[in-house]
Amino acid sequence: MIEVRDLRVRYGTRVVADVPVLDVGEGECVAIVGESGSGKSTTLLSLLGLTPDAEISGQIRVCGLDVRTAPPRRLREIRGARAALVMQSPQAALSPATRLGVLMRRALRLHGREATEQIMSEAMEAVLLDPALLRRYPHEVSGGQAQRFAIALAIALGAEVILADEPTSALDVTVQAEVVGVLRRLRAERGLALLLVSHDLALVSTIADRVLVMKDGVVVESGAAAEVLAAPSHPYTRELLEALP
Amino acid sequence: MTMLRAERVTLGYGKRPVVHDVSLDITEGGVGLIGESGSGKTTLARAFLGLLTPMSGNIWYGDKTLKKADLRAFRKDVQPVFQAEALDPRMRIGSSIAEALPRGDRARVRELLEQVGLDPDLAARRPHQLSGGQRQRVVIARALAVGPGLLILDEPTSALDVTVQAKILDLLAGLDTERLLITHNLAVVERLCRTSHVLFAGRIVESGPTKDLLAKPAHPYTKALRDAVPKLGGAPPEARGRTEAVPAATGCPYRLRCPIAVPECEQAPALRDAGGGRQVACHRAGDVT
Amino acid sequence: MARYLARRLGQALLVVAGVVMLTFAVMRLVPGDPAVAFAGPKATPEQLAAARERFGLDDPIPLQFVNYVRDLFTGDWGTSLRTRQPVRDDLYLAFPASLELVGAALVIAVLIGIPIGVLAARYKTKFPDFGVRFTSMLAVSVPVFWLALAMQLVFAGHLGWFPIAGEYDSSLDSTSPLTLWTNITIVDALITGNWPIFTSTLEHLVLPALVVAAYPTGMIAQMARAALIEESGQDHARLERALGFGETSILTRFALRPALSPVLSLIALVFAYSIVNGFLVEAVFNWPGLGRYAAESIKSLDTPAIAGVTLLVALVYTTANLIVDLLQGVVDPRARAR
Amino acid sequence: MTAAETAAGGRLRRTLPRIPDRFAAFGAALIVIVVVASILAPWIAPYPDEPNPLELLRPPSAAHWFGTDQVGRDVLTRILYGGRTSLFIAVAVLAVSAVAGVTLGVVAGYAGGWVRDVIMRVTDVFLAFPALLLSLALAVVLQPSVNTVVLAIAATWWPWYTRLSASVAASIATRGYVDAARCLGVPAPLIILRHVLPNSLTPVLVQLSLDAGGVILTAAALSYLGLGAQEPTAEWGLMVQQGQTLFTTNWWVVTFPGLAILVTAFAFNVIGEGLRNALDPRSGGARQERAKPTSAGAAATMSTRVVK
Repeated sequence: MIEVRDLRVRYGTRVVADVPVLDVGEGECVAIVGESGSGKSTTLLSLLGLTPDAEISGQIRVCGLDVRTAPPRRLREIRGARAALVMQSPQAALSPATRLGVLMRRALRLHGREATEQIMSEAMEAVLLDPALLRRYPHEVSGGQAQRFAIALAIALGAEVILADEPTSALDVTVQAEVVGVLRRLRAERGLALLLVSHDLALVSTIADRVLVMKDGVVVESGAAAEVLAAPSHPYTRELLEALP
Repeated sequence: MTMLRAERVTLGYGKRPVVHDVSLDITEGGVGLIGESGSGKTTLARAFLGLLTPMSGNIWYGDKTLKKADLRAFRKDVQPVFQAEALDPRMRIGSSIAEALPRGDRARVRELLEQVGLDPDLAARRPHQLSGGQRQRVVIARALAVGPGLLILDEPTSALDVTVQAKILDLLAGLDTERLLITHNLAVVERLCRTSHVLFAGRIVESGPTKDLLAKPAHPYTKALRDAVPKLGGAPPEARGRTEAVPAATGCPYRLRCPIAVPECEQAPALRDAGGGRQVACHRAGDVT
Repeated sequence: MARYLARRLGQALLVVAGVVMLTFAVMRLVPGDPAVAFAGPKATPEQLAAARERFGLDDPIPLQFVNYVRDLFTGDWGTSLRTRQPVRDDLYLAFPASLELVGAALVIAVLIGIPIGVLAARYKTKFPDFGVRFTSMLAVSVPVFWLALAMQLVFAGHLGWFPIAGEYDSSLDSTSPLTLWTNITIVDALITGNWPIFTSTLEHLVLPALVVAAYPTGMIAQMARAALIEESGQDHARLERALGFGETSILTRFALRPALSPVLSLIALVFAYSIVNGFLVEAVFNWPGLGRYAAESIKSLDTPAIAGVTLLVALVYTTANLIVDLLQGVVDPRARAR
Repeated sequence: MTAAETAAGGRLRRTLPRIPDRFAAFGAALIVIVVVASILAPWIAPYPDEPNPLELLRPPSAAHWFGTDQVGRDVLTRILYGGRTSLFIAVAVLAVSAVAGVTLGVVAGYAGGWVRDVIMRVTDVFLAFPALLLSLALAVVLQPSVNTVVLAIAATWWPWYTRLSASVAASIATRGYVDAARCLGVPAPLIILRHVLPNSLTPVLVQLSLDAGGVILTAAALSYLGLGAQEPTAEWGLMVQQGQTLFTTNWWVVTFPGLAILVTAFAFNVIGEGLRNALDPRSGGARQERAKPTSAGAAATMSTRVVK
């Protein structure tokens, strides 16, 4: 699904992210954990070519397409339809003057898909949202609902992998459980792969199969979630675990 | 011991009440005010600081209400520790701290910086030149400058990375002042507050000793709050689809989300004693498994 | 939304009241005795007294103000000292011509300004962007009266493409007289299908409208560009890219509508400024609008006329602001929630 | 972690070397030329600013680069002296407007409630009042002169600064550091002076540079209408007015003063634009929180730029 080799993301002279290996197999959940400024979000965004001002070296293959060399048109074909993005601030990620249903319909039509009421309602119900919300504007729904709508977009377009950049850190704890619960259910029912970026080690431990720990742009440790969190080999990972209240 | 108490306080901006008929004592050993966004916890904090006059009810400082109390003494005794934007971006942190001191003497500023574990030479820096953790320490230093008896902390660590947060909590635990801690983070409350009150849609739904409250929650909302926090290696959270319902305007505000709601919940439950210093506002408090 | 608009209407009325007071005060400050101005310098004391009596100039100031306000409501905006006509009638004739000029200028400004703003935002930092920024910067920096003279000299004088001055060829009044509906010549000609007058007015309108349009076009282009660039820098643009949308469709289908709300509020502000700019252009192109009427009133210290023009422009500005507030709700749903 | 994360992101953007905006640099160079030339006018002017019957209406030549006017004065010399008048007017108007406007605005923004409403309604009245007409009326009342122009334009310009600084001050009044100062018992006037004012200056500074061009245009318009500078003072607007009847035969008498106004206004506008991008209000504290719809934020900065 996602294969990354020797990825290096540079802004000017500063290397913001250096990831030797990152693989996300079918239906697998890989988490990138780290604190602010660790380069985890930049890594995720670079996989979909959403870091235009950065120089990127190394090899990135998403859904069989080499992101760095593919022509823009081919790249746009897989964005949303094969690999979907879920962002950190739910409301801000939705155009303020466009109703949710209109955005979904436009996205479906863009990828040559039918945009029927039925398909859209199904996507909404898959994320436990009332299809009536499709007529609302983003500022008329709550943070948790907006975030789940972003996931519904991915479902409607039939994405195989979701790249989630701190999907729940802007949400209240109770709402966070709701969003993560939806992601977990979709993975179980539809074999959806998930690349999750988060600073919350506890959250990651409940959902991730494999984990990468990043500090100041460098991957300090990676491996199966159970092992890394139970017996961390790198001191920074230990420090992260001990700091959990 | 700083005597600060809210007595049946209703608060709001303009005519819209956000906090409804809340009574709360600042007792020994730290008081936690737990609530999610929109629960009114920051509004309550601002009322305790005298920044917001109640629409009805009173904030008592000692034996006088804040309106009549000697504000100079109050200002020296109660100080805030805010989260975001608590430092003037243009002022050097040394002068931000000095603002609290009568003649702004340099030595006291350096002393305060050391007390919060910062290198005194940082006094000349401006806030954007410091890390999140350092900025928060400066805010604490400024609050300590007037020698307060009570600190009112509003989400003091939620903007910080986990490792930095742990150190700030150690610093706060070491201070010998009383504290009213406002946060959504249960772990922080457990660490620093002996008693806690859970706030939902501007009403106290449960209060009592923090340890008991979290071990055996009596109110369904407290239980939902506790269970939603992911535990290392714990069970993955379940999605139930009712979490987003808007608080009910009549009756128990939580009833539209509550898994054990019954018709009786349409009458607002009063906050009544549940023994062991516990209070809860729920018709079915006993059945919360 | 309704409650918000009611409050805005209340504020607007307060503003109009304030303007009335300010106009009254300023009128009283203008030196020279209105009676002399009306009765003429050689008038006899009795005529002067009669004039004073007629205008109530001897009453205490507050009474004069009350009378002034009462007259305003009854449509009696005083009599022009210069034209001897009721100010209301003069304004009734002059205002439509100014509206015609400024209206045309704004139509040009919106039709040119917004598209080139979008173009500049789409090709940010590339040549079209620099071109648009440079020309719109020039457009807002050019002195209107000078531009009017230059355009008149070049396009009307030397090249003869357009008539030098006037609203339309006056000989047409006899050959195909115009029936008046809105009193705006070009509109009436269009409605009644009076093509000779319509084409003649259009020809006369081109140059002055382009001159008045310079400033608003530059402002709207800059605002549209800035608002679009800001809106397309938002998080939602990143999600739209991640959904596979291209830059152009992000700009036009997602960023444009929210970006229009600041452009709209700018149009109201620029509309008022253009009326005043129009005054200067009317003088150069001898356009029978408010500008010419105001300029002559000021030269001859015709205070009732000056007050009338001031009130009218202030009313137009306040109304324009209200209309924009209404349109904000249409453009940006968040404004509706306010 | 979100605030820390975005703060780090924010710092990342700021540390990126800001591509030197050639546009703004070009504008700055122009302004330096205009200012220096105007200040040094008496020393570098080729001729004294006096009529010369022998040299009536000479076209531009080696002797008179910009030709001479209908009373034989060298047009280039008058443009240099005219520069002084225009710059004086611009600086004076902006100083008076900014001081009056910002003081009222900051008090209104911080105080809020009815104080703010009263001040803002009065401001709205002056904003609704057609600037040119108020200027004309004042110019008529106080006998036309350069000082009258300054007063007349300032009387209609201060409201923009009141409206801008009120909105900025209102947002700063909600910041944590203002609440903290209140909790320290710092009296309101001191809070305004020490916290609210300094943080409100960036957007006002940007506005000042953007408005300089506008003031010059309005001053020239007033003089063109004969209500500003009077003969024999050298003023660009007046020069255009005096030369307009000769436009068809002696084009230079009108063209060069017009160009001088255009170049100066253009330069100020370009600098203002560059300053606005560099001192992006977001970093200046006026629009830090993302909650407010930012395109409206652009409106707040941009719409107040509209020149009266």
